[in-house]
Amino acid sequence: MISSENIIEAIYLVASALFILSLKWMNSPATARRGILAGETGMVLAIAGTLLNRGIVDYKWIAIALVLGTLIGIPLGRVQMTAVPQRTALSHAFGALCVTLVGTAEFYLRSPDVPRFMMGVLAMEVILGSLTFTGSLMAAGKLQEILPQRPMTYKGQNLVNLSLLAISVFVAAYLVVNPGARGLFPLMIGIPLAFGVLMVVPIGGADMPTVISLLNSYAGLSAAAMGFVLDSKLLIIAGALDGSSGFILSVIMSKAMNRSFTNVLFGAFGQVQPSGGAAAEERPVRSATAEEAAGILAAAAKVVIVPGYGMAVAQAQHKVRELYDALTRRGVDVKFAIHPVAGRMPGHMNVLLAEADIPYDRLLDMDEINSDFPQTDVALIIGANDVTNPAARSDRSSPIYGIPILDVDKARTVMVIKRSMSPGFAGIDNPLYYLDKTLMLFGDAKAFVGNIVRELGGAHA
Amino acid sequence: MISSENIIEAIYLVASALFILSLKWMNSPATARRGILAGETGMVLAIAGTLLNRGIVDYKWIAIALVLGTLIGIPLGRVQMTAVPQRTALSHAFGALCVTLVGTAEFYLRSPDVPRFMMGVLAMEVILGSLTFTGSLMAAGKLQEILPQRPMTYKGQNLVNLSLLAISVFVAAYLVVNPGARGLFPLMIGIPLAFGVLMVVPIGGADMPTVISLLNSYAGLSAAAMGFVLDSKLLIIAGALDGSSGFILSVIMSKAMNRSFTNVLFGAFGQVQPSGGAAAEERPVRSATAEEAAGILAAAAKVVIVPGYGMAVAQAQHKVRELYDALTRRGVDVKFAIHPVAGRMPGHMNVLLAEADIPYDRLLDMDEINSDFPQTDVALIIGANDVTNPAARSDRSSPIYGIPILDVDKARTVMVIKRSMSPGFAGIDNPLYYLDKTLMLFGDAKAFVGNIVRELGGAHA
Amino acid sequence: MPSDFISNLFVFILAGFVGFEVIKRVSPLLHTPLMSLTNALDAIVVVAAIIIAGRHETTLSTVLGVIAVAASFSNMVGGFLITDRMLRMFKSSRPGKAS
Amino acid sequence: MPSDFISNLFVFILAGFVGFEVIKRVSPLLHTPLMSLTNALDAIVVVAAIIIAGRHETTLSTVLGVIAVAASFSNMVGGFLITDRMLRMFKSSRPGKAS
Ligand SMILES: NC(=O)c1ccc[n+]([C@@H]2O[C@H](COP(=O)([O-])OP(=O)(O)OC[C@H]3O[C@@H](n4cnc5c(N)ncnc54)[C@H](OP(=O)(O)O)[C@@H]3O)[C@@H](O)[C@H]2O)c1
Ligand SMILES: NC(=O)c1ccc[n+]([C@@H]2O[C@H](COP(=O)([O-])OP(=O)(O)OC[C@H]3O[C@@H](n4cnc5c(N)ncnc54)[C@H](OP(=O)(O)O)[C@@H]3O)[C@@H](O)[C@H]2O)c1
Repeated sequence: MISSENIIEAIYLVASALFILSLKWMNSPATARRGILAGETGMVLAIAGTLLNRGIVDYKWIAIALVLGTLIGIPLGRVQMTAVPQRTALSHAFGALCVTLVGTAEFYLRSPDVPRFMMGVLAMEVILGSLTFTGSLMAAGKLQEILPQRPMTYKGQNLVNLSLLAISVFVAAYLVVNPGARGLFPLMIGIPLAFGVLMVVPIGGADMPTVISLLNSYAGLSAAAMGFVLDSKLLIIAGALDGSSGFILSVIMSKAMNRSFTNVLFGAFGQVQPSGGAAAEERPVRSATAEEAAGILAAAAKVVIVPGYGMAVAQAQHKVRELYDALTRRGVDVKFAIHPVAGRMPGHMNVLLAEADIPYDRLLDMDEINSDFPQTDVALIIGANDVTNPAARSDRSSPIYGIPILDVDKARTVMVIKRSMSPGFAGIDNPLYYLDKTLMLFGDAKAFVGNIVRELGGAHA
Repeated sequence: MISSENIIEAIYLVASALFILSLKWMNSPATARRGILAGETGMVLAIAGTLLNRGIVDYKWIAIALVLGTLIGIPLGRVQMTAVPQRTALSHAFGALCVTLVGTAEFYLRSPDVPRFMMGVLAMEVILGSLTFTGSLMAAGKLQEILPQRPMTYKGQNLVNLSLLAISVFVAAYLVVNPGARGLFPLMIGIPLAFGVLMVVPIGGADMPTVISLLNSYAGLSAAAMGFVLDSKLLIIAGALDGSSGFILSVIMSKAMNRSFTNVLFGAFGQVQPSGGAAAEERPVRSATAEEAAGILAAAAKVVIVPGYGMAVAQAQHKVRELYDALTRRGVDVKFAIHPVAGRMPGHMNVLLAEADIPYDRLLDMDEINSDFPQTDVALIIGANDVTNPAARSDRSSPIYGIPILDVDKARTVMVIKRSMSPGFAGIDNPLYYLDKTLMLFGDAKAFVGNIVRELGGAHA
Repeated sequence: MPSDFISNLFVFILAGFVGFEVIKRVSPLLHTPLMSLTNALDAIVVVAAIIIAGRHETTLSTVLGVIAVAASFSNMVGGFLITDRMLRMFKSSRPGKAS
Repeated sequence: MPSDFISNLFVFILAGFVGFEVIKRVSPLLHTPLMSLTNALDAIVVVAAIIIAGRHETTLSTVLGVIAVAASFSNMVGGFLITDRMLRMFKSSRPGKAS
């Protein structure tokens, strides 16, 4: 009465439910660990269930592959927190690779007698899979700075890309009509592979996070497509969850950067940089030394630290932790203001500060903290720039006009740690630096914060 | 290639999505109207799709039934707002009736060759359906006060009920083993019908709302079960949505009343009433006339009105609206404090006040308003009792100890409109009435509020 | 256990999740309309009744079917009507005059 | 269009709804761990790869299958590892000493 297929399906059902719970429990740090556990359990169940499949004749190769996977996986699980964006991109590449290979195998096993409809879905699966594969690799390369960060553009670029996509779709259509044409299949993989590369080439390195999330949802979609081909609800559900996650994150990011997807994908935003950089130097700014800064901080009652991308690249989070300790020991109330797109990926600052053991209840969202700035003595900005740019509120001409920012300029004193006057990701000048209340602290974030800590006599590292 | 079954299924898919959106849009009054529209569209699509079904040979009877349904439905859509609880109960009864009848028809059409498994689900469908049918009718009767409100209990009652349920399950099991036994099927309907009645008999009228929501989720479950029998995803989804809605509402209610389901179902809570009532009379209370009350209100800057069940039974909402206008015209800031279980069903007060055209942004949840009471000059309680009972905070022995209440006693002056010293739903005395800051305004809510309005010279009705 | 049962179970579980997530977030302000809206949606059982009534196989099944259609359809009409009535009452801005 | 396609479409749509409702409510604090967790979950495609690798039908299919299994499984291992690492960092109460 109860066949082994049914048992496997039932196991898959439980696994799917666990995956959903796993994401559900990510809604607060308190339950997040449980979330991982649920995810892991679901995964183990799913794999165990699969191994029951009667079709499997030979476990040797599977075992080898699993060992191999583990060997690759462990280092990927041990990377630096600052390398998380490229790691994520890489793992999308792997996922997409798997989907593409499975799709290819399925095709060659079944063709010529592949039902039209299934062939359509299969085509979608491999096209999405292969363009995600190369696209993610490119993204990873740019983030790891193996590849040039700056966008490479040429005339008619979008035309070329879109026509490539069109061709592969055309090939797919042809294969749907006569699935016997095995010879064409490689084309349907090759062209999207090329498209994936060309798609990412014109996109600036700093836009990669948005691209990654977009690719994340593609990966999810291709997995779901595979689910349709193999009639596996488990894959469909996992794919849909993954797809929506990627989509939501990219929406959040582009909103906070007020950019549209098309703008991210075809915009080649990075170019603006130089112009903004040039305009900067002229006007006068007040700068200060670590000693002066330490004095001001020690005298303050309420300090809000605003970390940004600079803190990440300088790996300054541990020094910041020491600063936090030193000030708290002197009875200063220290909070951290986290802008949704500070750094280069969603939640970037939170992980880094958490890594340095700063309790997360000290990290406040933009909406929570903005009302506090007027009562704040010192806003200490560490390697942040765009997310503190008042032009976003006032200057209609600014490319970041309208994005919600941290109102640091409302604080009594503003101190900015950065190496130069050069602009941030958006490539525009920051009026904040020319206010009378603003003190520029020029230097590398890690070094400079270290000095401040020493001045405060709080170094214990 | 695309069969009509597939088209129908596709239509059902769209309908299901629309149902989900419909509930989603209920999360705020701004989108709620759109929610209804989505629901209606989904319903029309689903019915239209069904009429495409090839199995249908004769539309005459369907047409007649639809007309009939409309004729019954319209009056059910026009009932008084105060009659909503019993209307809801009635409609659960109708839904359950439909499910039961369909299940019965299915059985007699298919038996003896009903697959075991399906027979099991079918049994569940019919049992849930029939007990929900009679249970809901009883509930409606009690709420409409056709039937005696007070719980009827006798020794070993629960034993009788549970054994009835056990028998019907046993019959079901027997039918699963040999589905040929058509003779037994009526038993499997009759016994749950009886159970439904007996289940509700011992439950006090005021507990009905919780029971209704519980029956709501039963109705949903039986619909879902029917979906399994007929392999209709549409029914499964609608059933699951309905089921979870009923479940969540009943949880909210029992939480706010700190009762457990078992307590509601077997507790026969209502009995406590008399005792509490008796204890009340002795201690002295300060009472006041409409004239005095009007004076105090006119002098106040901030007034919070706390409506309760009494306002509902007195139909006082329109007078309250006039009071609100009169005070606002005199520059008094008037808010309404809505306790989650004020009245006799979730959101009861909100609909009544909305009916009287009071803007909903003046209606504040318990959590929002409780912090305001210390700055409130007058808390005017209109026919509310338990939800204002300070004993819930202090007196461990009280049956309502621990339920969250409105902290009216924190206001400078408290005025309570009720007809007597007799207790509310929970049947317990309310220490609030004996405070020095408390003025009792004895009388019917509608009449008394009317007098106050007249005193304020603000009557325009 | 027919295999389509499991796929239906998938649907049931997922719909359950959706239900909880969505309903949990319905504003308490609207709990009464929510109740009547779910009544209306529950009336979807009418589709099953319609088929029974329309197939016209035995007199019994037809009679049962017709009653079932009438019962559930009345739910639908009534449910949507009253929900709509309630929601039309909810006004945000300061309204003109009492109804 | 195979009829099981539609039932899969039901599952897809529902899962999409669940995904949106659930992910929308993930605390921004945890967006980075969320990304790596979804990476790990996406590795579920391994189940399909395992079957290809295990069926051992053609050399091609087996080779592709093995690579596919290795690729996705590494995602799973890596994804869970790093998510766990990140989450272990998040501490609420005032912690003892810097790591
Ligand atoms: N978080 C996301 O998901 C995401 C995704 C894509 C894009 N973005 C974009 O990234 C930007 C993030 O804003 P942000 O304020 O965090 O960063 P930012 O605007 O990019 O500014 C970073 C600043 O840090 C300084 N800096 C760099 N290295 C440093 C070092 N070693 N020591 C000290 N300072 C250093 C740089 O100035 P110097 O060169 O003078 O030192 C630069 O002005 C936003 O424009 C956002 O739209 C965010
Ligand atoms: N909302 C729900 O979902 C729900 C569901 C089930 C149970 N309940 C329970 O119902 C209770 C609701 O609390 P509540 O404070 O709103 O009501 P309550 O505690 O039941 O008290 C209502 C009060 O109104 C007075 N009253 C009755 N008719 C009146 C009239 N015509 N004019 C003036 N006053 C009148 C009564 O006192 P007099 O007789 O002296 O006038 C009574 O004390 C809670 O115990 C709750 O647990 C609520």
